[in-house]
Formats: sequence, C-alpha cells, structure tokens
Amino acid sequence: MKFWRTPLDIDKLKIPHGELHIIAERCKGCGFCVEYCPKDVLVLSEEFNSKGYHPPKAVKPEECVNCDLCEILCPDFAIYCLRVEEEGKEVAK
Amino acid sequence: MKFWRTPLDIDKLKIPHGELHIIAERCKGCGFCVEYCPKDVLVLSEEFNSKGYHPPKAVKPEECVNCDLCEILCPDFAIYCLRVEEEGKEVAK
Amino acid sequence: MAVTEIRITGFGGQGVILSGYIIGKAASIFNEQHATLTQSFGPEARGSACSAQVIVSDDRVLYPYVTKADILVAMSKDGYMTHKNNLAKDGIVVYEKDLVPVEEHGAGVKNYGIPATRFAEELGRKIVLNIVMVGFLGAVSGLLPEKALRKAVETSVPSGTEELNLQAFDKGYQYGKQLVETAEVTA
Amino acid sequence: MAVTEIRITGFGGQGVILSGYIIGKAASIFNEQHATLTQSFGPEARGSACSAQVIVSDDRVLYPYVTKADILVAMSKDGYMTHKNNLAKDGIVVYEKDLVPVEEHGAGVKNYGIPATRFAEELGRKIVLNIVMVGFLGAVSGLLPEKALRKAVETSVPSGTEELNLQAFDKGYQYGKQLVETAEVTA
Amino acid sequence: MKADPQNVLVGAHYLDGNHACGEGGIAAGCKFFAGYPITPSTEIAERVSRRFPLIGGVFVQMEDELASMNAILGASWGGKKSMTCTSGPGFSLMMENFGLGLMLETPCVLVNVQRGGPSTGLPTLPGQADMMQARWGSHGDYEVIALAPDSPQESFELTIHAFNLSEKYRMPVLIMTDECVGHMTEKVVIPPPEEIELVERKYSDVPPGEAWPYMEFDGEVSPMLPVGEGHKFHITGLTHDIRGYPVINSEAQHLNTRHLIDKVKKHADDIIWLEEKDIDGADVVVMAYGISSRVMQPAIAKAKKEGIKVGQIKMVTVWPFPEKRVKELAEKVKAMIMVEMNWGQVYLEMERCIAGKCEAHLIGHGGGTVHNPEDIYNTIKEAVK
Amino acid sequence: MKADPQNVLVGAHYLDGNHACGEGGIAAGCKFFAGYPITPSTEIAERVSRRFPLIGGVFVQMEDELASMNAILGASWGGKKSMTCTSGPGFSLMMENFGLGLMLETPCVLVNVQRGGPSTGLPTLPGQADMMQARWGSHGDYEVIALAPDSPQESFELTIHAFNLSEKYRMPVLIMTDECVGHMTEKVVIPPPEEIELVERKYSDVPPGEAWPYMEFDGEVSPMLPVGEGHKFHITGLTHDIRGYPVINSEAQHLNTRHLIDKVKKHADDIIWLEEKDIDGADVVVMAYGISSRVMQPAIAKAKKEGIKVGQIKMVTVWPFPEKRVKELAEKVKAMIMVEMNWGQVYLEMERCIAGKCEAHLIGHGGGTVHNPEDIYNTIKEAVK
Amino acid sequence: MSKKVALNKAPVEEKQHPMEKILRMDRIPHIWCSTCGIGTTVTALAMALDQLGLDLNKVAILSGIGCTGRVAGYLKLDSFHTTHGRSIPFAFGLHIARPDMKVIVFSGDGDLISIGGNHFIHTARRNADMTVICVNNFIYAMTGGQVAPTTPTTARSATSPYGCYEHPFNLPLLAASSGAVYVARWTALHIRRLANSIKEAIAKPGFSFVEVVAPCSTLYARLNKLGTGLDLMKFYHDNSVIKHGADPKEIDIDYQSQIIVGKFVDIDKPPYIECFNAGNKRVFGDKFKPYGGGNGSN
Amino acid sequence: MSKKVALNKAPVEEKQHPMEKILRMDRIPHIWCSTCGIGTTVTALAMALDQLGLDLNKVAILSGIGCTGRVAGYLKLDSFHTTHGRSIPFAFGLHIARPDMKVIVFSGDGDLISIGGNHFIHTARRNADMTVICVNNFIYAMTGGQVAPTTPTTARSATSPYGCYEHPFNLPLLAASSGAVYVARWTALHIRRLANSIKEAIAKPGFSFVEVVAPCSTLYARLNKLGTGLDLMKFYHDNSVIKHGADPKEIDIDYQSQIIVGKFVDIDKPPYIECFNAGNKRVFGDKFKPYGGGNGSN
Ligand SMILES: Cc1ncc(C[n+]2csc(CCOP(=O)(O)OP(=O)(O)O)c2C)c(N)n1
Ligand SMILES: Cc1ncc(C[n+]2csc(CCOP(=O)(O)OP(=O)(O)O)c2C)c(N)n1
Ligand code: SF4
Ligand code: SF4
Ligand code: SF4
Ligand code: SF4
Ligand code: SF4
Ligand code: SF4
Ligand SMILES: [Mg+2]
Ligand SMILES: [Mg+2]
Repeated sequence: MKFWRTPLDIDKLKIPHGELHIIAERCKGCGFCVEYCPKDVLVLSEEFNSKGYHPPKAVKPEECVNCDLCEILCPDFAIYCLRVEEEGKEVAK
Repeated sequence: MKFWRTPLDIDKLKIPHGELHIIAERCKGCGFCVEYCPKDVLVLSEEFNSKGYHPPKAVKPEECVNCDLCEILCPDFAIYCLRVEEEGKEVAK
Repeated sequence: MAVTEIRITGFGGQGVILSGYIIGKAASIFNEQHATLTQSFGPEARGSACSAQVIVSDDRVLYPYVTKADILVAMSKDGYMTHKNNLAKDGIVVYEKDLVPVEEHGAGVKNYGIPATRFAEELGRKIVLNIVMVGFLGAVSGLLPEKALRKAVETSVPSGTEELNLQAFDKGYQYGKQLVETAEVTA
Repeated sequence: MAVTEIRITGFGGQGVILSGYIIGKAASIFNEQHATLTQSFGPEARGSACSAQVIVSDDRVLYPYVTKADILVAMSKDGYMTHKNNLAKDGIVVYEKDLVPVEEHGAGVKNYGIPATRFAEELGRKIVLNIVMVGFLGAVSGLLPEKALRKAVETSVPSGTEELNLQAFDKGYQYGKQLVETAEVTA
Repeated sequence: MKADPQNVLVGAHYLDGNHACGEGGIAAGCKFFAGYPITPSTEIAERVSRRFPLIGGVFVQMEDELASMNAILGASWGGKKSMTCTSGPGFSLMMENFGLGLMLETPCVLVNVQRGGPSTGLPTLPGQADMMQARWGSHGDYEVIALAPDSPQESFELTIHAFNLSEKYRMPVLIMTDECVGHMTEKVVIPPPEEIELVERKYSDVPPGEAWPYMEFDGEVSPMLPVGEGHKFHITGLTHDIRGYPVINSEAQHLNTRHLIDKVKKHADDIIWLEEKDIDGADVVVMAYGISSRVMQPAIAKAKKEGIKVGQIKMVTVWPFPEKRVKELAEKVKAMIMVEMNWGQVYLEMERCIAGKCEAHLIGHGGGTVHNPEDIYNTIKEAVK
Repeated sequence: MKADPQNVLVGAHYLDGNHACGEGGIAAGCKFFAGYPITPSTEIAERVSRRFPLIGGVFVQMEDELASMNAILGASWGGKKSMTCTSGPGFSLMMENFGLGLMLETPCVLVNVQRGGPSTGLPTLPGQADMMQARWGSHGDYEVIALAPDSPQESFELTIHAFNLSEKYRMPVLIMTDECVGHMTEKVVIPPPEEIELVERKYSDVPPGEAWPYMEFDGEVSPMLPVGEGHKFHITGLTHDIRGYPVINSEAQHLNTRHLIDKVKKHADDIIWLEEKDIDGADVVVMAYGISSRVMQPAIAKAKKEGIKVGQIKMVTVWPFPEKRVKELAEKVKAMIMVEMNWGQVYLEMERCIAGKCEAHLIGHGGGTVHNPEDIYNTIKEAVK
Repeated sequence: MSKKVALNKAPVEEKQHPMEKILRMDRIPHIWCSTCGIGTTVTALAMALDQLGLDLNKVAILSGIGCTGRVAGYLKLDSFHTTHGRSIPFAFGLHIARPDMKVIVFSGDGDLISIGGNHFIHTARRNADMTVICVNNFIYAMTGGQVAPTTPTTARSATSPYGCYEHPFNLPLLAASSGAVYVARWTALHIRRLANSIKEAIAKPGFSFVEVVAPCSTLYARLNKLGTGLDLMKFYHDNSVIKHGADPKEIDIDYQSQIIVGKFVDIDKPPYIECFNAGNKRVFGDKFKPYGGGNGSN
Repeated sequence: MSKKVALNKAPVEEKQHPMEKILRMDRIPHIWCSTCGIGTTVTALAMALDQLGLDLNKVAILSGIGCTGRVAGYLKLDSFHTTHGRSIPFAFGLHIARPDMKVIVFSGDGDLISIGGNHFIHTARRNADMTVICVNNFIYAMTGGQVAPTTPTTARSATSPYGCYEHPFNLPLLAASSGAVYVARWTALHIRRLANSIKEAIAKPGFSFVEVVAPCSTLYARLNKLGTGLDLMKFYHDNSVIKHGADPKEIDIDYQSQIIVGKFVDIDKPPYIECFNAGNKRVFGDKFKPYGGGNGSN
C-alpha cells in the first residue's frame, strides 16, 4: 500500500497512469472522488446501485494519473486505483 | 466586622490598641497567631486545654496594635481582637 | 377491516417515517380511529434500510407491531426484499415503480406501482416522493378519506412547504385513483 | 479471664491505634491467643477523640467490639469521660496521670496512673508515650507476657526507632511493676 | 393547584411517547431540564429544548449524566421543578446521585426510557431490564417510587403524576418507560390547564432561625425550606438529623434510613396505583407494567374467549411493589403470572409475596421486541391446567 | 497453578481486613490495581501501592471510580490480573462499567468495603446495604458472583478465591466486605506459595483468523483471546454474537443475555459456597454472610445451650443465591432467619425461596455498627415458639 | 456599636468572635486538625463577603466531600454538602434556578479537579456565573492522605509511598484554558490578598476560580516530614512570589520550591445566562422574556 | 508485487481495495451515512500505520460510543468498542498491561471531550503513551444531532434548535494545557497531512492528540442547512489555514469561519511509564526492575 506520496522518486518516474476500480455496490455516492480528482476523470453515474446511490464512473479513464486522491478520500472504501505501466501492465510502485 | 484594612484612614487615627480575646477551649494550639503577630504579643501557654492543646496567652497585651492578623489567621476562630480607645474604652472602628 | 397493518420501507432520506406519521395522524386525529406508529430506528439504520409500521384500527391498538402487513409500501428494493414475505393473504403492495422490482404474490395480493420519485422530481423536489406515495396509497387502498390524509399532510410537513406537499399528495392520489379506476393492476 | 476486653482512648496523635495494635499482636502472634483490634476511625475523629478496642481471647473472637471494658486505657480526659461508665465490675483503669483526672469507680475497679507523657518527653520523644502506656499496662494487668509485648513493640514500630520504643516500653513496664509491687494503687 | 396555561399544549396531538413525556413535564410546570442525549430517550430532551425558551424554562445539555442528575437536584433546591431523562447506561451513571436526591429528599423526576442491556446492549430496541436497578441501583437502603406508562397518552399523564408524587413525597420519582413506548406515536389528548391538577411544593412557614430542613423524621414529609430567604439551612448526603447536620453513628443511621424507607412504606396505599380488571372470580391473574401490560391484553382476551377466568393487573406504579394486594390475591387464585421484558425481575417480588399460596409464573423475554401475545396466551392456558 | 513465590508474604501477620485483602490480591498474582480512595476501603489500595514496585505490579490512582473500573478491564484484556476497590458511592459510579465487564466477559476483581448508605451516609461505619446493588446495580439482565469475608483471614483467602472464580468464569467477581471487617485487625496466616492454588487464565489455542472471543455462547466459558498475538479480535458492549460483533436484534439479545445468566446459573453448584453447621434436625436455621455471620454465632451458641435446635449457614458466596438449598431446607425446618446489616435485602431472596414452606424472619439493622447478638438470640427464641 | 457589626448589619453582643455571625456555632469546634489551614481560608471568604456587603440571605455555598468539603457545613448560609466531585453541577442547577443569588463552591483539589474535573472544565467553558474556591493541599486529606492530581512530583502520599511520579495539574492554567474569566492563586498565609481575590471573584460575572495553597498538617506535612502546618505557613512565607498577570503556563508548582501567586486572569466574557438570553433574543426578539433576576419564580 | 502490498508485508491478491487488508471485510459496508467524513479519517489512520511499518499485531484500537465510536469495529486490529466516554481509561489499562503495544483511541468529540472529558485531561496530564484521534463533527451524531461541547456558537442542533449559545471548547488548547506532548488539527480533506500527523503522533512517546474536523452530513450539515458532506469538504477547502506552531489559544473555531489547522505542539516530556520507572529507580535502585516492554508478562 502506498498511500504516502514520496516526492523523492517523482523525477525518476514518468507520469504514471492509473487503472481505476470502482466497487459500485459499496459506494454511497458522496461525490468526494468526483470533486477532488485533479484530472476530472470521474462523474457520478445516472444509475442507482441497490442501496439507491449513484456510484461514480470514469469518463476519462485515460487521464488518470494514479494520484490516489479518489481512493484515500472515499469514505466508503469503494474506489481505488492501481498503477499501470506505459504498456498498460500493472506494476509495483 | 472590619477585616480589611483601609489605609486611607490610617493618618487620621492614632496607633490603635487592641484588646485580645482568646477562646482557649476552641484553640488547637497551631501557633499561627503567635508566629505572625507583628508585635510578638503572644506566646503559647504551658497549660493544656481540655483537648490537650496549648492555647496562646498575651505576654505583652499592651503592645497589641489591633492589626487583626492573629484573628484572621486563626484557623479555629479562637482568638479575636477588639479596638480600644486611648482611654481603654472599646469603640467602633 | 377493523384493523389494518401497514409497513412502509425505504432507505434513509426517503421520508419513510414521515409518511407513516401522516397516515397515523390522518386516522387518529382526522378520522376518529386509533393509529399506532412505530419505527425501526437508530444507528443500525444509518444510511441503510429504514421502516415504519402503522396499525390503524377502530379500537385501541394493543399490539403495536405489524404481524402480517395488510399494506406494504415499498420505496426501496432492499426494503421490499426484506418484507415481501410477510404479507397478509389479501394484502396489497404499494411500490415505487422505478426502484422496486415487485414479484407476483399469492392470489389475493395486489400490487400497485407508481413512479413516485420521478413525479417528485417533476414537482421540483425529490424529497416529496414520500408524500406522493401517501397520496397514491390513499387512493389505491381506500384506507382513509382523502380529506383526512390531506389534512394530515398539511399539518405535518415543514411550514412553508405545505403547498408543494399537497401537490405531491394530489399527484399520487390522482395517479392511484386512475389506476384503480382503470383496474390496471400490475404484477 | 479467657476473654479480656480492652478499650484504649486518647486524642489523635497519641498513637492510640498503635498501642492497640501492639497489644493485639502480642497476644495473637506472640502468645498463641486470639486478638481482634478495631478502631473508631476517620473524619469525625479529625483532631478529636480517638479510640481502639482489643479483644484478647483464648478462642476465636466472634463479637469484635467491647461490651464492657475489662481494661480502660485513658490517655485523654475526653476519652476517659466518654468511656468511664462502661467498665466491667472488676475492670482496671490505666491512665495518663498528668492528663486524666480519674474518679473512684465501684469496689472491684482498680485505677493505675502513670505520667507517661513526662516519661516519654524524658526519653526525648513525646510520641512514645503510647509505648510507655503499653509497658505500664502490661505490668499492671498481667494480661500478656512481657516478652510477647516487647516482641510486638519491636516488630511494630518504624524501623530505626526500635531501641527508643523498647526503652519507653521498659520505662512503663518498670514503673508498673513497681507500682503493683508496692501495691500503691491510687484512686 | 392547576397547571399554568402558558405551559399546556391543549388539544389532540399525534405524538410519540417521548415527546408526550416532555409535554407532560412542561404541563407539570417543569422549568429546568438538564439532560444528556442517549437513545432511545433523547426526544424528551429535544422536545423540551424546543419548547422552553418561550415559556421561561431553561434546558441545559450537561457534560454527562452525573452532571444532569446533580444539576436537577440543585435546581430543585433552587425552587424549580426539574427533570432529566436517560436510558440504561446513563441511568447507571446517575445512580450515585439519585441516592443523593433521595437522601436530601429532593423532588424531581427522572425518566428512564429502557433499552436492551446490559452495557451498551441494544440502543434502539426496547427492554424492561432496569426495573430492579430502579429499586436497588444506588448503594444503601431506601425506597423508591417508579411509574411505567404504556402509551404516549400515559407518558404525558404519568409525567405529571410523577411530578405530583415527587412534590408530595419530596423525593425523586422514576418513570420507567421503554423504547417501544418512547418511539411509539399515537394520539395524545392534552386537557385544558384547568383540568390538570398539580401538587404545589410545600414550603415551611416556620420563620428563619427556627426551621430545619427535615422537621419530620418518622416517615412523614417535611415542608421544604426555600433558598435565599434567610433560612441559611444546611443539607448533606451524610447521615443526618432533622437539622440536616451530619451525625455519624448507628442511631442516627437508623432514624435516617427508616425515615426514608417509611416515607414510602407508610404511604404505599396512597402511592400504589393498579388498574385491575376481572379479578373477582379469576383463576389466574396476569400482572404486567408498561408496554407489557398492553401487549398482554390480546392474549388475555383470547383466553377469556375460551372461557378461562383471567384477571389482569396493570401496574401503573411498579415500586413500591403492591405487596399487600398480591398477598391477598395469592390466597384466592390458582396462579399469578408476571409478564415483563426481562428474565425475571419484578417477578421475584411477586413470587416472594405469593409465598407459595398459588402458582407463580414468569413470562420473561430478553428484550429487543415486545412479547409475542401467543406466548402469554400459552402460559395462561398452562397455568389453569 | 501455584502462586508465584515472589508475591506471597508467607507467615503469620497481624493485619486488618483491608491489608489482608490487598495481600490476597498480590498472592493471587494481581499485577494491576487501579483505585480511587474512599473510606473505608482505601487501605487496600495503600497496601498494594506500597507492595507493588518490587514485584512488578503497577498501581495507579485514577481520576475517579469510572476510570478505575475501565482501567482494570483494559488491563485484564492486556493479560494482567487486575483489581480495584471502593465503597458505596464509588460502587455506584462503577456500575455502568461493571456491566461492561460482564458483557465483555472480563476477569477482574472488585472489592466493595461497605459502609452505611445511602449517599455519603456513614463513611467510617459498617453496613451491608449494597448487597442488592451488587446483584442489580447495573442496567440490564445478568448474573453476578459475590463473596463476603468475615475476617481478615477470609479477606485474604476470598480475594484469591475471587480471582480464581473470575478467571474460571471469565467475569468480574465482587467481594462484598464491610468497614468492620476491613478495619478489624487479626492474625492472618499466609500459607507458602506452593499451597496457594491459582486458576490460570485459559487462552484460546485456536490460531489467529479462526478464533472468536466467545467461542461458547450457551452458558459455557470460552477461553480468552490474547491481545497482541494477531487475533485482531473485536469486542463490544453492544449485544453481540460469538464473534464479538454487534448484532442489534431480539434474537441476538436472547442468546447473549441468556448466556451471561446461564454461565452463572448452570455452574451455581460449583460457585456456591456455604458453610453449614448443625443443620440436620434443626428447627430453625440462621443464615448470614460477612461480619453478620460471625456476630450471629454467640447468639446461636447461647440458644443452643438452652436446648434450641439451631442450625447455621454462613454464606461465603451471597450471589448467586443458594436457591436450591434454601428450598430444600424450608421443607424441613420451622423457620429460617436472615441476619444482615440492612433493612432486608438478601432476606427477600430467602423469603422468596422459602415460598411459605416455613417461617421467614429478618433481623435487619440500619448499620453503623454490627448486630447486637442479643437481638439475634431473641429472634431465634421467637422463631421456635 | 462595636467594630464587629458589619457582617449582619445589625448590632451584636460585644466580645463575641466576629466570625460567629457567619459560622454555625452549633457545629463549632470544627473537625479540622490542629494547624490545618482550611479554617483560615474560611475566614478569607467571610472577609470577602463582608467587604462586598452582600445580603447573606442571597449567598449559597456548596462543597463536595473532603476535609475542605466540610466548609459548607460550617457557614451560616444556605449550604449544600453534596457528593464527592459534584458540587459544581449541583451549584450550576442552583445558579440557573436562582440567578439572583451568589453561588460559591468551596472544596478541595481532589474533589474539584480529580473526580470533579469534567464538571470543572465544562462549567468554566460555559462561563456560568459562580465562584469556585479550591483549597489545594496537594493531597486527598479526608481519606487519609492519598496522591492527588495536584501532588507535586516526588512528594509522598499514602498511595505514592515512594514519591509521586505523575505530572501534577497546574490549576490556574486548566481553569484559564477551559474558559474561566477570573483566575487567582494565593496561599493561606496571604489572607488579606486572598480575601480580596475572593471578593473580586464573587463580584466578577462569570466563572471565577481562586486556588488557595493551604497546609494539611496531619497528612501532607506528616507524610513528607515537613513539620506542622505552621512550618508550611513559614515555607509559603519564604517561597511565594507575587506575579500578577503571570502567564498561567509558567506557574507550575514543584515540590517544595517557589510558589507563584497572584491574579493571573481577569477578562470580560458574557456569562452563561447572558449568552442564553442573547441567543434567544436574537431568534425570538421580544417574544422572548429574558431569563434571570427575580426570586426564582420566572 | 502490486503496489498495495505494504500493509501486511505480504503479497495479496491484486485488484482488491488496499484497505481490505486492515478492514474487517465481514463488517463492510459500514453504517456511516453517505458523505459522512469518518470513513476518510479511517483511511488516514491506515495510511499512517502503513507508513510507520508497524507490526499490526501490536496495535490496538479503542473507541467509545458514537458514529466515530464505530471505528474500532471496522479495523482489523485488536479492537475494543468500550462504553461512552470510557475508551481512554480502558486504553490506559491496556497500555499499562501491554506497554509494548501501540494504543490508539479513535472516537468522537462528545465521547472524548464531553462525557469523557475528565479522562482526557487526566490521561494527558499523566502523559500516558497513547494516541487519541478525535473526529470533531461539532455534534453528537449517533444520537441524532444534539449539541456538543464543540458546537460552534449559533450553530443549530437537535437540542440547540435556535442556535447554540455556549462557548465551545478549543480542543488543542485543552489538550495542550492538560499536558499532551503532540497536538495537531486537520480536516478530513487534509487527508495526507492528517495521515502524517497521525503517524507522528503514534511515533511520539507520550500522550498525543489529533483533532480531525470532519463532515457529519446527516445531522450537522442538515440541521444547519449546509448542504452535504461534500459541501462541508468544499468549505474546509476554502476556509482552512495551515499555521504550524500556532498558539493553541488562538485557534478557536467559530461557526462557518476560518479553521486553523496544523501541528501546534510537539514537545518532549517523559511519558507515564518512564516516570514510573524513574521514580522507582530513584528509590529502590537496582532492586527495582524497570517495568515495560516484553509481552505483558512482566
Ligand atoms: C464517589 C466517591 N469517591 C470517593 C470518595 C471518598 N473521598 C472523600 S473525600 C476524598 C478526597 C478529598 O480530597 P480533596 O478534595 O483534596 O479534599 P481535602 O480532604 O484534601 O480537603 C475522597 C476520595 C467519596 N466520598 N465519594
Ligand atoms: C453513558 C452513556 N450516555 C449516553 C450515551 C448515548 N450516546 C451514544 S453516542 C453519543 C454521542 C456521540 O457523539 P460523538 O462522540 O461526538 O460521536 P459522533 O456520533 O458525533 O461521531 C451519546 C451521547 C451512551 N451510549 N452512554
Ligand atoms: S487516482 Fe487521482 S487522477 Fe486517478 S481517478 Fe483517482 S483522483 Fe483522479
Ligand atoms: S468517494 Fe467513494 S463513496 Fe463517494 S462517490 Fe466516490 S466511490 Fe462513491
Ligand atoms: S491584633 Fe495584631 S498585634 Fe494584636 S495580638 Fe493580634 S496579631 Fe498581635
Ligand atoms: S491561631 Fe488560633 S488555634 Fe492557633 S494557637 Fe492561635 S488561637 Fe490557637
Ligand atoms: S487531615 Fe489535613 S486537610 Fe484534613 S483537617 Fe487535618 S490537616 Fe486539615
Ligand atoms: S450521522 Fe453524521 S457522523 Fe454519523 S454516520 Fe451519519 S454523517 Fe456520519
Ligand atoms: Mg486536598
Ligand atoms: Mg461528534
């Protein structure tokens, strides 16, 4: 788990890309992720989940920089982001 | 009751004299009065009261300036001082 | 029926309790009946299923909870799923059409659906969906006089919102009336 | 007597409880008897009368308080006045001569006085007057062997003060011994 | 004395038991409410906090239940009718100073809206398992008065009654309701103020210097001394004499504790309030209090329909226990049944008073919901077999 | 398990009941004591504070009794045998979290050195009027274990026994002593450590990930889970299941409360400890506990001398009440008498169990001093008339 | 007219101790030990009341449990001996019921700050109009000399027999941080200054706090081999430093070292009832009748 | 190895939420409302634990009762859901028994500072080595939105329906004045800084305190018509000012005005057990074996 961003290695890495995972059934539609995504990757979807909330969906998934903000701000542990290599393969960070 | 000394009237008055009253049976012999009398008017007596304490006695009653310190420091409400006029009569202060 | 047991379910924020309150008040204050409202309440309900129970009766209500619902008002799928098997044989299900996928019940049970949330949104405030439901329930069940229910709505909603809520009530009531009249009972 | 009831009175600071403790310990630890010590205790006694009760018995003590004192040890006038009327018919009064003005009791009652405070002051610490009293009591009552009492003193006082306390004990014991021998029983 | 019109929300209202309880307090003239939130009692405090400002009352949310209990004692001595409400955990915390209230003979009202226990238990679900705690929860010997409403209407009425008893007997009075009643909404009819009878506090008319805070000490009620009027009285939680001065000995203890106990025991007939039905000729009598006394009724009706001779006693007061009445009935009936939402508390007193004269049955229940009437019916049938 | 030699102050000592109680705790292996001073219990804390540093224990004087009670629960879960002591007012303050201890099934020992109550009462004089509070003082349904020593020697021994019971049944155990015993000094003989049998805490051997804090939930005792070993267990004061997870419904409440009650009821025969004398053929049986069971003896001896057939039961355990035994005896004797320093508390249970089968007598007393043996003797004579 | 008449504004017999007018003579002698300082602090309160010229019928005194807790029992005022730690909330209720009365809490350090600590900070936070006088003798005296939250590090007590190792509270700092508007500290020897502070505290609207360092001879002094209460008074004499306006943060009390005394806080902030009235006025305007004053019937 | 492995130092299945390692998944979804901030603060704690690289077997978490009080129930640690207000003394006992473990108290403002206020100040005074995280949502949420000792003046609640008129506590000031060695405040939006503070707090020997201002959407926001939790997060964004080292006296929180956040106190003072050991060492020398460390068997 890498919650803390160590700026030290930032220059060594290329701008990372993230692969978003949304656990829709767990989401309570608060919109924190949508609001604070620096890249406006997310919007709340129109659909309800079975609890009656609108989970987010990624509208610009390719823009995700894997900053993890959506993940760490989500109060329902309903979204997370994995880093993908340029090639699109997930790797350790 | 005049516990608070207002220095304002001090020049108007002559140095006051005090008449000491000791309630020996109530005294617990702490010695506060003896120790803090500015005029060393008091000493603890040799005799016991019925609780087994040595109450104070005035050895230099004529020196008492009616400063009330013995009275206000006494934790057992066992000593007090009344002001007497030059002539030896008690008056209001 | 001298005793009617009503269960209203939904999720937090849908105004489930208020709708129960209005029905109970209509019966006991404006219709000279007895009505006891109870609610499943509290922390375990934070952000999840929520339910109210109203027993309407001509005599004093002694046992305060629903044993078999004569009327099940379902505003959420969760609530419906939890309570659908506890229906009286000739009960009715009153449900939010867009949120609750109802099933076919036994022969005597009737289902009445209404897109209450949509209606509420059309009225400008999603929050009045519960009042739409109350109106609808009033119409399809015939449990209480329209007047008593309207009065209860009027005196139970926050002051300043009476009009909106009465509109919502009427919307639901009309829709229900029509539904019953056209005998369009859905499954 | 198989049961001896002892009451010790004085004012706070005289070591009343400790003297009771020593007597009880002497009996139960060093003389194979039973001894129960109780005390009047606590806030109401702040700076005033204070009393200890010891029941010494060959069998287990069941009732823990003094009913009639066989021995009344009086170190203060107050204490004496409070308890003087609760003496056994053949009881004895052991008192501090300079502090307690004793009275003539019934025929069987004997009074034994000692200037214990003065003796204690002579030994350099007024605080050991209670131990002087214990020694004195031991001698005039014959309640317990001198050895048991000495042992109890030795093991009950703060370490470092054993010698002084034993001197105090001996002083009291000698004085008592002499008093009894010369049969000089005061009224 | 009649209720003050400014306080009374006359008319028919659709209220839950907690709001009704708050209205009862207001109608009774309560002007100080110190509370600490706890489910399922909080609506009482909320109601009062909303209603007070315009009728001259002060609601304060204290830092904890210990503070609430003490603040109402202080305010009561200050001349205000005072109350607090709580539930099990807070009730436990109030126990020390509930005892102070009893010892100082301070009128005030404490409402316990019971939930499932022990400990945090079932905060949102009903129980009746604090009944013995109400009787014995504070240390030492004393007697208590405890009432149990079965509906919002009774929550309103018994709160007024509790204030009246507390003034009459100069002691804290308990209302032992429960989550079901507290959160149950029904019609509550509030009568006009002139129909609400209030017991006024009796103040001593003995002049300052001659009056003591406890002129009577043999189970009789002394008038209170007002503060601020020169009486310069003293009261203490220590064992005391009629002057209110501490006396630390066994004799004073006897006098003081017997007084506290006898104040209730001597007046038990006046305090005890039972609603009896069909007792004459009954083979079996069902007793219950609060919500259970309501839930038992369909079961009794069913048994009666089948020809069983069932009497019923709804205990409006639970403490003092109706010892005399139970003893009388035990001689006459085949069985007595206690229905309560716990594993046997007030039942123990019933069983004791029956003293083997008839059968004693408990219909216990762990709480979390009310009894199933079927269980009650079955026990009734069992009992007459 | 035997006592640790470093803890045991072997030999004959002249100690008061409170110091003896402290030594008992130390001998039992207590290593954490959280206390708050209160007369007449404080010497227990003082003893322990003096003895602990060199035997690896920690004594902490907490800010109040609420803190003490909670701290010993925390320390017990942390693996230390823990205890606290108090008297009436503090006991009242501990009631909420005594309930938490019961709910969490936490071994620990609470000593109440009873004084006269209610409220501040008689701080320096004895009473036995917190007995029903011990049983019912916390909200909700549960059962308790309470022991009552009659001497310093028993104060020592029963403290060890209390620790043993608390570990065996995984619950807080109460020692209900009183000022008279607490401040009474007598010879206390402390046996060598190898003669002191201790019950070791049972820890679960189920590996982390598979173990729950309450493997048994039907009145049986579950082994505890150690902290810090990867179990990552959860416990709560809410109604819970065997996993320790909250479950807020009536079914869970039934299971959980019945479990707590049955844990004691099922094992009542093992827990109950009565010292009986001359019961066979007795016409009257006198029951008492603690100091009263000692003071009754001269009276019984006197009655016996006069040919009265008196049996006696000294209740070493008061709770659980020896229901079965009293029922048995009530069938056989003419009268049973309860001697206690209150106005009738444990007596109520005796009377209930007698169920009219024989006479029930109470020799009550307001406290402040022990009973006069003459009063006991007179009642015995009265009872056989 | 003798000089001792001021207290009750009526002439009294001469040659009677002036305190007899405010003491319950039927309870004197008091239980305090020889050389205990509590009695002296009571005199300071009497002096303050006298100087303020208050109607003593309208002054209530409350104590908790402890040696100091007995103060309420000796004063001829409406007086309340409550339970341990609870005098402040009891006083709060009384104050709300009778805002026209002066409410004074007079109790010990253990009572007010240990078991009663929560009430102390919350009532200070609310700035309820009352005066709290705390006799700090660094120990739980009544129960026999146990460690208190004020016991200086290394000082001995019955439950810190080898010396206290906890950090003690700095009471003026705690009071000030919690919201008290008047905070002072004196020793029992500073009797006139203490009386003056108590006077200012009582006159001050809001929560005022006066700490009095006073000798406990029987326990604190004895357990620490410090002699008698007189020796402690001498110690105060030699070691107190008056620093009015000192930052409460800087006035910790260490074992047998300098004691900083003085008035540390004297600020203006609306007290509880004033806030209550202002808050309701803001919402209800004239419909709201301000609470307070009167004879408790409003 | 995925990036999400650090928590338990062992590889886990990919495509699983990283928090799942520290959450009791059998209890998720949690009960917190939509747009409630508590969940976010839990993530901050998880981040802190992760960064510290602690053995999670040796971390205990305790809560009282309240919405925040449910935190202990969701974390896969030895976790204790105690009674209302009592998590700190329970934690204190646990800490003394197991000084080798990290003890973290995570609870609400009402729980810790209202009913639990006395334990808070006394445990801070003792400087017991534990970390207290307080979610300050300005209200009693669990019970339905009543006024708290933190409710800003004029804010509404279910028991201050016309606006609160009490002075609220300034929690960092109270903590600092009571003796805490580490004191910080953040909002739930300052998630990384918050995590860092929690990390520092846990690492700090002694009593550390972190206040987290977090949205209660259902009650505080609704009763005050402030929108949703998201609106409150936006409000924090616009109105928080970071002032490390600010004097705790100057950081009161008023209704809907500036919130000063940052680390305010970070001082060194020996914690409780260290004082205990030093005190006994001083008296007993080598006869005394220092307490602490080990597996709780000493
Ligand atoms: C609930 C409760 N706990 C404990 C006590 C015992 N107790 C009485 S006075 C006291 C401490 C008094 O200390 P302090 O307030 O400093 O007063 P002092 O005697 O030193 O003047 C204690 C712990 C009590 N009466 N009630
Ligand atoms: C002794 C006791 N009193 C009262 C309660 C009721 N209670 C539960 S949570 C709570 C307040 C919670 O407020 P806070 O600590 O701020 O937590 P939040 O819900 O806001 O996170 C109260 C009063 C209780 N459980 N126990
Ligand atoms: S990881 Fe960052 S950039 Fe990617 S969706 Fe989340 S918040 Fe947006
Ligand atoms: S932050 Fe989490 S709960 Fe909120 S909308 Fe996004 S995924 Fe859903
Ligand atoms: S009044 Fe002053 S001078 Fe006179 S004896 Fe007393 S202390 Fe001394
Ligand atoms: S100050 Fe009072 S008690 Fe002390 S010696 Fe003097 S008269 Fe006696
Ligand atoms: S014990 Fe100490 S505080 Fe109490 S009266 Fe004696 S000297 Fe004063
Ligand atoms: S009530 Fe408030 S604090 Fe509680 S879960 Fe809901 S939003 Fe969060
Ligand atoms: Mg003190
Ligand atoms: Mg909160």
